[in-house]
Amino acid sequence: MADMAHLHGNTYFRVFLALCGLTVLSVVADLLSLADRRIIVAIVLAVATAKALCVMLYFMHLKFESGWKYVLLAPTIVLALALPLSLLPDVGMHYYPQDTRQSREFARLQADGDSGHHSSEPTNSH
Amino acid sequence: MSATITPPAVSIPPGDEMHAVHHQPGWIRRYIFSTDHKVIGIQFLFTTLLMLMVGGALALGVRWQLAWPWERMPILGDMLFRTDGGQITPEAYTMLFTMHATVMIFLVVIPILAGAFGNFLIPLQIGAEDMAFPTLNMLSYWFMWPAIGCFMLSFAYDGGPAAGWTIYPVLAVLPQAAPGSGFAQTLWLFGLTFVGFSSMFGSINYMTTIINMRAPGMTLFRMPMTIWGMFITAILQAFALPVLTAAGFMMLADRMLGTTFFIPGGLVVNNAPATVGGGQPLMWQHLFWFYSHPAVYIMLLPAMGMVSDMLACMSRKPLFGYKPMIFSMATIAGLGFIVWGHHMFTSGMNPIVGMTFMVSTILIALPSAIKTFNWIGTMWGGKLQFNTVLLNCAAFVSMFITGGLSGIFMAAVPVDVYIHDTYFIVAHFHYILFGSTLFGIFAAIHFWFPKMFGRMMSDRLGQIHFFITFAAFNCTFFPMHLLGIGGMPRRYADPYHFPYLEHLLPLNQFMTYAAIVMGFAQFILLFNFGWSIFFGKKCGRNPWNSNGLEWQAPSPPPHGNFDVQPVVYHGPYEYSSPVSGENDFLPQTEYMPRRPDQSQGH
Amino acid sequence: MARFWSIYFMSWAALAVALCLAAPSLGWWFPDTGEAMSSIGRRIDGLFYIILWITSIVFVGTQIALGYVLWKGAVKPAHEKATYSHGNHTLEVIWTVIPGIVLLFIAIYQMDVWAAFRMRNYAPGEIEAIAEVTARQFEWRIRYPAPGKPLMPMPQPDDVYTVNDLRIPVGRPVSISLRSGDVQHSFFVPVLRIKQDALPGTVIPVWFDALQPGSYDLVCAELCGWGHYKMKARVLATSEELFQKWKQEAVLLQADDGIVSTNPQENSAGDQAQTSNP
Amino acid sequence: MGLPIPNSKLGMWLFLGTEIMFFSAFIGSYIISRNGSPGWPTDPHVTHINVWLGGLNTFVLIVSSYFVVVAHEKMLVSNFKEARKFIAFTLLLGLVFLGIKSVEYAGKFEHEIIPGKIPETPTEAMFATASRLQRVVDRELAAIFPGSPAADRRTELGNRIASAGNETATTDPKDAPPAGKAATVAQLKALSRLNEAASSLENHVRFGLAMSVTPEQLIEYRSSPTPGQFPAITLADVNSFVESLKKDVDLSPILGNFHPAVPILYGNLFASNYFLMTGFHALHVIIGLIMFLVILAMGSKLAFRHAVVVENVGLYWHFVDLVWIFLFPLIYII
Repeated sequence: MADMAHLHGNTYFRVFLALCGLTVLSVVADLLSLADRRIIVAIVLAVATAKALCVMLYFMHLKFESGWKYVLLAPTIVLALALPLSLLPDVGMHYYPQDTRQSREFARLQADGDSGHHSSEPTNSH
Repeated sequence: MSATITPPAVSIPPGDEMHAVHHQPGWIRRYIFSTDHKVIGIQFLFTTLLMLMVGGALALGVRWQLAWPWERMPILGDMLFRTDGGQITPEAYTMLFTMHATVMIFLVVIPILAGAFGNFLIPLQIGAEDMAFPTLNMLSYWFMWPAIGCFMLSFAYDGGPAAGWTIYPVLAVLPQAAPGSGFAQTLWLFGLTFVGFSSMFGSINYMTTIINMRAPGMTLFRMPMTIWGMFITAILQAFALPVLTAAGFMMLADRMLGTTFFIPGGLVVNNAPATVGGGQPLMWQHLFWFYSHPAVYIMLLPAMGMVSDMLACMSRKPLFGYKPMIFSMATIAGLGFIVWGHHMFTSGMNPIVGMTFMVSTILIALPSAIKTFNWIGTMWGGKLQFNTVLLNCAAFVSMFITGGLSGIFMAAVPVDVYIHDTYFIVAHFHYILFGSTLFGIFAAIHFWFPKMFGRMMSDRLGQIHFFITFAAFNCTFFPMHLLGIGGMPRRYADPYHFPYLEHLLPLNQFMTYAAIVMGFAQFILLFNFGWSIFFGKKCGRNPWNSNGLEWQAPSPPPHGNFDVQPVVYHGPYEYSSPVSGENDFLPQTEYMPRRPDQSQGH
Repeated sequence: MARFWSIYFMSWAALAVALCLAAPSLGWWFPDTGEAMSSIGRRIDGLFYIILWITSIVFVGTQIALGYVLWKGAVKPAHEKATYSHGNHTLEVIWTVIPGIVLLFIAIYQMDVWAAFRMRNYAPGEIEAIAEVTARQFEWRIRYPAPGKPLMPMPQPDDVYTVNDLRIPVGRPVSISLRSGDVQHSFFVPVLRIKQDALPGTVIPVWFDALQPGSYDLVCAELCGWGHYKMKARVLATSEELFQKWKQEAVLLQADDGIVSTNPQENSAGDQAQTSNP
Repeated sequence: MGLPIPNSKLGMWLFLGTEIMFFSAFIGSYIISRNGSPGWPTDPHVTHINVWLGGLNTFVLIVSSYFVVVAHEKMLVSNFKEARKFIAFTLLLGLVFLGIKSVEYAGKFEHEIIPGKIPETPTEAMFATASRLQRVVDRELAAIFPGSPAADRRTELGNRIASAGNETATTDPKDAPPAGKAATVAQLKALSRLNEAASSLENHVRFGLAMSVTPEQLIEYRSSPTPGQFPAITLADVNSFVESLKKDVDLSPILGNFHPAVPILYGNLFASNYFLMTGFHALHVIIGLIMFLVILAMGSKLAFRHAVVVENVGLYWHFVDLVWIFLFPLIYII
């Protein structure tokens, strides 16, 4: 606990302000309606990671902990990232074609796409 | 570290004095809702031995159907299937193997290793008074009972859950898919969730205890292999189990709240209206095996650790390659997280991913091989004590070799395409889970029984039990390899109406006879266990002349375990050390003079 | 007693090896003749035997080593102390590297078969599917396109249907579109060494070939409910001509409105295809 | 021997490790399900995802997280009164979070964004609209005739309208139906019209014929259906039919909140993920609030040795915040 003695309310408040600013940033990124959604995705995920780091480093005092934090968190985070990544080739991208109601409906929408039936496409009009 | 510690001037007082700071709680707090790790461990042991009988009985039901299909099953059939005239129906058969696996995995093997031996041994072997969170520890035992309740209650609904222990969707998600996919399956999932909570409490407790509560001088590389096994198991459990719990919640939501995580759209199951869907059944398989493959190691690593300890003690020889053993265990755990896909080679997964899983699966054979060689190296040149403990440990090694080698067939994807879901798989995992783990558990029961109850188990009965079990086990499970090569699929209520499987009937009957013998042989163990609690030969603190810290405590250890805080000076495997003089053992609490030629193990 | 136990351990391993050696002659080996009837199956078998040889050697070696140390322990004089050794670095390296090389060999050696089976040869779409096999509780429904037409994803009016009876031409790779109508099943033809799960919501192309005409058992290998064990079907491999002929007749038979045909050959040819290939 | 941190803190961190895996299973399966479902709904008009409410909730949690660290800081300097104050603030903010969350949930329920009930194709949407309209009629009828069996209420409605023209018939108290919602004759007639419209819509949807097809033609089609005999119904047809009903002065009070169903491709999977993730997060918020309550319940007994308790609860609360920090962009923005 002595490690945290040099943490002042000031630091916490600055972190808090940074978190608020980052939140606003991600909302703004959404409202900007950029042409390429991938950029928005990248921005908001980067913002989320930055916020998470702020919370973990300062609010959760990880900055001031000793080496055990790496032993505990590194495998956890690797696993947490690896889980969706390893499921991606199978569930996220289909090696074998899907044949369900939804996939047929999507194919129909794609075929109708030229005539302007974008009922479930992103419109970015909000 | 050891250089800074000087030998203590204390001697262990004789007798069973209580530790001064621990007052004895009342009877209920002491034996029922106890927070004492030893009582909880013994509670787990009794519960799991009871469940072992239940699981064994279910297995005999499965074996009966395979040997004499559609015939009235005496005793068990009359009890369970009275309405069908004691005959096992196909629905009942699916229930039997589902519940056999469920009981054996979730209520026997995992809790007996982590719950019973983990609880009993961890504080004793690291020199702590108790677990880090005794109340949480108690909860982890008492969360077992709602789980047992849910599992047992599920028998009452439509003949029990019948989607296999892997509960693959869509079969397990849609109630109309099978008679057993109704409320019984929901109860089963609740049971799984409770088991999950129990294991999670346990694993957090074990990790905290092992990290933070070791006795002075007990460095990480002086811990017995049992502790290493338990530690790595706890890590596996802590990081893999939440995924299964999450997936279990998703499936429960699919069943009860109308969500569609695992249900594709447009399926017409049993003439019911087409499913709404949108989800993917393959996702369940991934999430399930993400836990359940590490679970295989959760069911094995503690036994590996305990066998390493017992083999060293019974060979009166230091463990061969202590650090390689630890590293190989850690490698198994690490690789264990990235091999789950080998359960899914035929499931329609991306073949490129299958290739990756194949390589990691083959790699995991390597640390297993290293461990085997080290165990044989431990026995080599040892002064073997041919008692029940050593015999069971040697059986562990022998069966682990067999089970490990048959695993190579499954790791090779093309071969797995043929033997997947055949009896070859059944043979393989019974060689690991029964042959290895259960023989390890038998050994551990005989080895630590004196510490638990202050009395010895009968070695003669133990050897008779081993003799019968070992022979009957191999007669039951070795021919299963041949059934698998013959192309006999798993989970068939009646394989013999396929002409190409007809000739396997006599072989199956032989295996069933062996299984019945094996089942009844367990009564010898239970008798020996029960009888010895009350009438066994009394023993002192260290009947096996073992080095571990647990043997420095009185037998049975009082509340608070040690009469003096033990201080550790060296590793647990200093058997037959030249510095130990007349004795061939050197307890961890005894100072060991350093010799210039010594390089490891202190 | 100690000697008895070490012999006990050695004898189980000896019995296991003996059983494996005797098993093929006792008929407890691969189904039917013991030989795979598809080209990919033969490669799988070859791989199986290589792994069998390697594992047998390791099995015998380690069990002998185990028996040996037990025997040595059993005959050790009572006054002798155990060897004091914490391990041997060189030995550790040896028994890490050698199995490592062997395992690596197995890994690399079998990649090619897997690639041939699922990735490279006749990858999905490369050969035309001859039929769509839909597994459901508890039967296999098979839909063939009309003669001369390709298989369409959706059912066509002139499609030919059979239940539990998949007919394929012999001697050339054929492909089926595997689907499931309800829960997960698995398309398993033991003699052809083919197994593929039918995953609900997915169409999985499976290719295989039959080297000889014959009737091969088709079973379900993934638990699909209480009747899992009775999803009994067959894969009937016939010559190309008989296959085409059967399809022609099946179309006519299916279009038949119940009025007895005047052409006797029309009704009998279907059985002919069946009987000419036992 | 061990780490220089208390057991409880180590245990909490290990627990958080398991929690990370727990949520990464949810979030991971959300990401991959979404990636594996082409045509995932992202239009906020369809999914009724409100980025402002989500952003507000993010802000609320961040403030509460800040208050927890301040509370812990106050604990370390033994200012327990201030610490209690800040914990109470945190508790309050947690409740605000749940309040906003329930507003969002209520919005979803209003539009029937409920897993397993969302139409995914235009046809399904037409059926859903028809059955929603029937349910509105049922609801109104149940309010007016609470005592009658559901099957008889439509007949009752007819009787009531007929008897309303003849006031004397209802004077006999024995014949009077159990008192329900009072309704004027105009309202009753409007309801009757709505009932007919709903049945008509249901029939047209069932046979797939446009609303312009007359009842006689419907019967004709029913006796010998020929494809293309009459124009087919479309979703736009159904929606404009509903709009015309809503314009009816007498019906607008009843149909004020009525929304025709919108097809949402993969809407069920979307709703499943949305409710599961936010639901389990809300559950964690509730557990955190209980922990704060326990600390507050200690009242003046709060002492320096409880600083580690506050720190642990704080760690848990920050984790809850962390999960939301990732859920917010993943659900609301992307």
